[in-house]
Amino acid sequence: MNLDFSIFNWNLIQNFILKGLWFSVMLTVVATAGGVFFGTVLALMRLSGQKWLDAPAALYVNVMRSVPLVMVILWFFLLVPLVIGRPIGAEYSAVVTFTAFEAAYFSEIMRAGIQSIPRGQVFAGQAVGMTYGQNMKLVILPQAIRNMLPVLLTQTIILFQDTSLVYAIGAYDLLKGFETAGKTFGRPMETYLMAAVVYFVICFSLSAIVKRLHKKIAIIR
Amino acid sequence: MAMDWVVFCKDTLSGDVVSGCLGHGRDITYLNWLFTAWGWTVAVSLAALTVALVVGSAIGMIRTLPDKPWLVRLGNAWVELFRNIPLLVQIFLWYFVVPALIPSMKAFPPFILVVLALGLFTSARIAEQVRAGIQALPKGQRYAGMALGFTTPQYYRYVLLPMAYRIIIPPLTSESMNIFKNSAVAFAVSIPELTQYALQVGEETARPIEVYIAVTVLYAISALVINRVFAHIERRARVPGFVSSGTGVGGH
Amino acid sequence: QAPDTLAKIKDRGAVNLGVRDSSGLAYTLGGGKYVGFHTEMAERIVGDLSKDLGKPLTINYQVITSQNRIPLIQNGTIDFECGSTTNSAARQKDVDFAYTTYVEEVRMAVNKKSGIKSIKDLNGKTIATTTGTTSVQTLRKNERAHNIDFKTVQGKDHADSFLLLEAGRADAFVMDGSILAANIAKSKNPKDFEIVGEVLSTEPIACMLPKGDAKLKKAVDDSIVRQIKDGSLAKLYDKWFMQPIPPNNVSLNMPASESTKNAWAHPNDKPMEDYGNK
Amino acid sequence: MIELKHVSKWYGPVQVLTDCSISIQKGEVVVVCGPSGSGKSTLIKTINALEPFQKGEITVDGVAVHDPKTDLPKLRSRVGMVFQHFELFPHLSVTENLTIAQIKVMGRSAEEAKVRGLKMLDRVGLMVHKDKFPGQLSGGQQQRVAIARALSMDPIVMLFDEPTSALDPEMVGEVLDVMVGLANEGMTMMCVTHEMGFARKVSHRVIFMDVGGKILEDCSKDEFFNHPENRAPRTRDFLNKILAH
Amino acid sequence: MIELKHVSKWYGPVQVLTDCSISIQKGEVVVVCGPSGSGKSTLIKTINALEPFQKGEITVDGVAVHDPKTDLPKLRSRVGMVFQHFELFPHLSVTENLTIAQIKVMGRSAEEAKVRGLKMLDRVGLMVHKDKFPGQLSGGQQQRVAIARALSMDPIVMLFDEPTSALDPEMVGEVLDVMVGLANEGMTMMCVTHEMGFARKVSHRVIFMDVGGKILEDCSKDEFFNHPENRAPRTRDFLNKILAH
Ligand SMILES: Nc1ncnc2c1ncn2[C@@H]1O[C@H](COP(=O)(O)OP(=O)(O)OP(=O)(O)O)[C@@H](O)[C@H]1O
Ligand SMILES: Nc1ncnc2c1ncn2[C@@H]1O[C@H](COP(=O)(O)OP(=O)(O)OP(=O)(O)O)[C@@H](O)[C@H]1O
Ligand SMILES: [Mg+2]
Ligand SMILES: [Mg+2]
Repeated sequence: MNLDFSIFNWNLIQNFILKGLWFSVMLTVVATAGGVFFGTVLALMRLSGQKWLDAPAALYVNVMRSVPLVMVILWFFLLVPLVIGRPIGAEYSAVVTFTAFEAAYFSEIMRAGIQSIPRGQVFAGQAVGMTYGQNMKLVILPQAIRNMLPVLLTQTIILFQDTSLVYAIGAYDLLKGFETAGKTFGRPMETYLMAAVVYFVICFSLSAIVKRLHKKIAIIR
Repeated sequence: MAMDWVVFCKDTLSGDVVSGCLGHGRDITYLNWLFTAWGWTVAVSLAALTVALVVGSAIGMIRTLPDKPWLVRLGNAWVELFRNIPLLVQIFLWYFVVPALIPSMKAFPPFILVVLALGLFTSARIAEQVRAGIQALPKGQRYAGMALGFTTPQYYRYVLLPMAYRIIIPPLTSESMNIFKNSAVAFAVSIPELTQYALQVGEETARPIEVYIAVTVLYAISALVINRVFAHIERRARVPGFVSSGTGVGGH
Repeated sequence: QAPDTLAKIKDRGAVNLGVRDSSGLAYTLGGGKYVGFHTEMAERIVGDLSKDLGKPLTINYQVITSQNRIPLIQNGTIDFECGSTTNSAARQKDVDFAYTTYVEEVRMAVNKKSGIKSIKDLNGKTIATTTGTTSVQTLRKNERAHNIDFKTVQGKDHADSFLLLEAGRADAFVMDGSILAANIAKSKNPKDFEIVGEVLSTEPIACMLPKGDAKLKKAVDDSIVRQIKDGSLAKLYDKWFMQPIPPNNVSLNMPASESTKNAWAHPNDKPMEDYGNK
Repeated sequence: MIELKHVSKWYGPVQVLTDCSISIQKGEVVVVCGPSGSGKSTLIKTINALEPFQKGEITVDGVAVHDPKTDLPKLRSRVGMVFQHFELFPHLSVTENLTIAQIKVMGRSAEEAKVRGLKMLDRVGLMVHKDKFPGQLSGGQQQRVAIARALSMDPIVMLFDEPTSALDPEMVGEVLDVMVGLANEGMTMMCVTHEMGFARKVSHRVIFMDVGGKILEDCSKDEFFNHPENRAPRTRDFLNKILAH
Repeated sequence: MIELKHVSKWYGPVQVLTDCSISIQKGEVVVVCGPSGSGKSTLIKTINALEPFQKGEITVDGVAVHDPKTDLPKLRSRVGMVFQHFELFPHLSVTENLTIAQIKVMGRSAEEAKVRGLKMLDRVGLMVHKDKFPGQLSGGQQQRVAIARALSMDPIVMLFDEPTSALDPEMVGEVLDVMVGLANEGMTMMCVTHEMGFARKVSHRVIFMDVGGKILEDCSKDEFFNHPENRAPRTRDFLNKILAH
């Protein structure tokens, strides 16, 4: 087997790869931001102690977490235009899907982060006279965020990997960029290998950064 | 939008509705086909789960060995390699690239390659959990095993692993459910499982919503069954008087 | 009520055109460039629409796949689609088709060395085809009709299915002739492969339109008739099937079939069922 | 100052406090002891409403804890509490630990809060550590900061829940010293502890609780230590065990 | 029986044992004390090679611990060890905890192991709990099972690492009683503990360690407790602290 990487010139990178990379990064960033926002809402609903808030949030989260992402992508692609009543491209559909999907995962991370704070800390905050809101803001959340930030970021790296699944609806992401290039120039093996290397370098570096960040912000106990 | 569930009773060749909804012999209905597809999903998932558990446990274990820095490094490298490349890319690598590099693997059926891809991908996550499980045990447990004269394999076998596995049942449960979900990408390399069914039959019958619902429900049922099985194992393995605190969420 | 796609197009000054990225009739060169016989024909249709509406139109190329094209037409994501969609009676329940502009003959591509010449040679073999296409059904029907037994593997797109053949994972790739020719032409060693065997099915390929939008259908059909009449469609065919084409500048070398010529001579939107398919 | 009347509490079906009545006067130092799980922590937490209770009444400085209309955060801010595991806020420096509640709860200015906080820090002898984080201090030091944190809120009463039992033996002394100092200054205190030396030295009264949250003894220090013959057998047994070695 | 010669150990750049030399005769009971982090646990763990050390020599019953050729599991099986946090195997019943190492390590038959294990369990007074799991026992009971587990391996010496410091005060006595019994029967023992009552009652010698793993004192019990004037100031200071309250 002779591999030929000569097709990887700047032209190909520019025409095929960068466009996909840009979309994957954009999708990751937007879905993370949106996922954190809606995830927080879901987590607060679940921790509210009110059944009518908790139950629907729990249902949403559990359904999202028990269906393969590919199927969720297909579902949204099919349903979103029907719901909003106007055309939506594969790229937009992917953004909506990933935001909705990640919200479910992020909400679980946040819930666990908040619950990881020892009960004694809650008591201590109350004992010095803090109200529920003050206790959350000054004692619980600052610690919870430090605890969950690494997990959130790790989830974001997984999200970046998962963007490769948008090929199911024909959106043009990083993997699709490599694939299209490979098929157009008849070099599929080389491009798949290259894709693996690029993903690895990106994800490995990101997780190394997360590890360092974790060390830095970890609370000394 | 009106639902038309009769579509599953149709013969896959003639499109005629078959009474009883199930075909015979080579005349199959979309319902027959649905079950076959589910069978593939289950087969891929269970086989990959086996690979993942075996390899993941081994890798996770060697990462906790004292005084074996090279084995630990090997384990760490394994985990980093398999978890930093998207599953889909790994599947393509196994399917197209690996057999090209190792000609003898050309003879492997796609099923085996997908199982390897999904299994090894998941093995990295399971290795991480096994390592975490062992390290979550009080350090004194290892010392206590050693102090009684157990050799390293003995104290892993009799002291550390029994508790470590009990502790990680919850994350193992969700990882096993993840395998079922992740098996969906196997359709990309022509395994005729549920997602491929959804795409093909949704197209053939022009009733994608009904088809998607059926497929989604089967995925949910699979996940639920796995969940119950693990819950049962957890109950059976529960140690009287022992309370453990749960760990970790995230990942899919 | 019936959709009025033309009004929508006029409003937004742009056409959401469904295109394919790896079929023989429509494919991408990367960097947002979509080309191919049907893609270029669609661009000319848009040009005619622009004249009809008296307004310059831009084109938003929307890549679609076999699996999602019908829902996307139905829900209005794309205005119409010119790729490699077969006009079939089943689909006509959900969408409309313009006049047939190309007649596809489903055949199979094999490795020259394999010795496979006909469907009958496929007993016990593995056959590749693409998920979400009519060829999957065609294959099933032929398997039954000839009473043979083979394994099918389904690639997620045509390029993938061809890769299965190329990598030796399949012995034959059953698909539309144009797609086969295009994939062979693009491959590393085009000389290794050939298209063989009887025509397994004849399928009229046409642009796909929203159901019940008579105004749009008329406008598109008119444009097609115009292109047939003034010979530009035949020229376009020559450009994409007989001349070297990008990206590799090899020629598909596939003269128009009798059935295609026939379709041009008598513009119609008959489904594949009328072409003598079972 | 503190008045408990017939307080009972259940966790689900399990009763953890049974009809507890206690009255503590201003300036009194009361030690609570008893076997593990007897409800000592629960008892002390009900007093500043960290744990709800189902039956009975508690009043602290005239404020009814059981009354739903009571402003609980305000009440709690006037009751100092020290926990077994210190529960300093690990993400805040020592000074911030001392001032945050003064500022956010009592509404003191940052300036004022700092003056008061550092005064208390000085009092427990840890002025040099004012800019450190809790995780950088030893257990004994953390507990002394926790006491200073409670004191800087000008509490009318201090509650201690086994303040020395998570400490290395070496560090027990330094924390007890601070508590003895407080007692001698006339602070009203309720301490769950098994440090019988401390009880002997400064307490006025000793309460002994048994499993199920029953108060078996509530008597003067002298009665408790010097007249075992008047004690219930369970109490004698417990005392023997913890004083034996 | 146990001989340490100039043992030093580092964790990375940090020295945790500094030139420690100790000699313990058969039948001797030696108590080790010292402030937290002074290396007491580390010292005791080097003796049965649970922790490696970089310099010096240790021999136990004539076997060289530092020799790479020594069969360490075998050596360890002959040295009984009791930990601060008991370290029973939570997934095994009390009886299984007592027998598993006898069977798997010493090669005894299940029958024989059970007889021996239950004898030891009886000795620590817990026969009725033989079928329970560790999680169902109190801390004091768990620690007594842990002692029985070590004893059923017929150890030639017993090492204790703060066996009572994780216990509720009520339960300290029951564990110390067992240890006193062992000492009185002539078992060779090395105990890290701060229970000075125990040290006074049964120990022959007391070793005092200071931060950095330095042995500051190694003298007879009498010397240690009754002649403070001969002790280093650091030792006197420590003793004052832990005996004060
Ligand atoms: N959140 C809870 N839910 C259920 N039961 C609880 C809870 N908290 C405490 N208990 C039970 O209430 C009883 C009293 O607990 P508490 O902590 O007050 O005892 P304690 O006397 O402080 O013991 P210790 O000396 O161990 O601190 C115990 O049996 C305990 O198991
Ligand atoms: N695995 C380790 N890595 C690095 N340093 C360690 C490790 N284990 C112990 N140490 C350090 O070695 C020193 C001695 O620890 P050791 O546990 O022997 O002390 P100790 O006297 O038993 O203290 P304590 O009374 O708290 O149990 C301490 O400074 C400790 O921080
Ligand atoms: Mg308590
Ligand atoms: Mg220690």
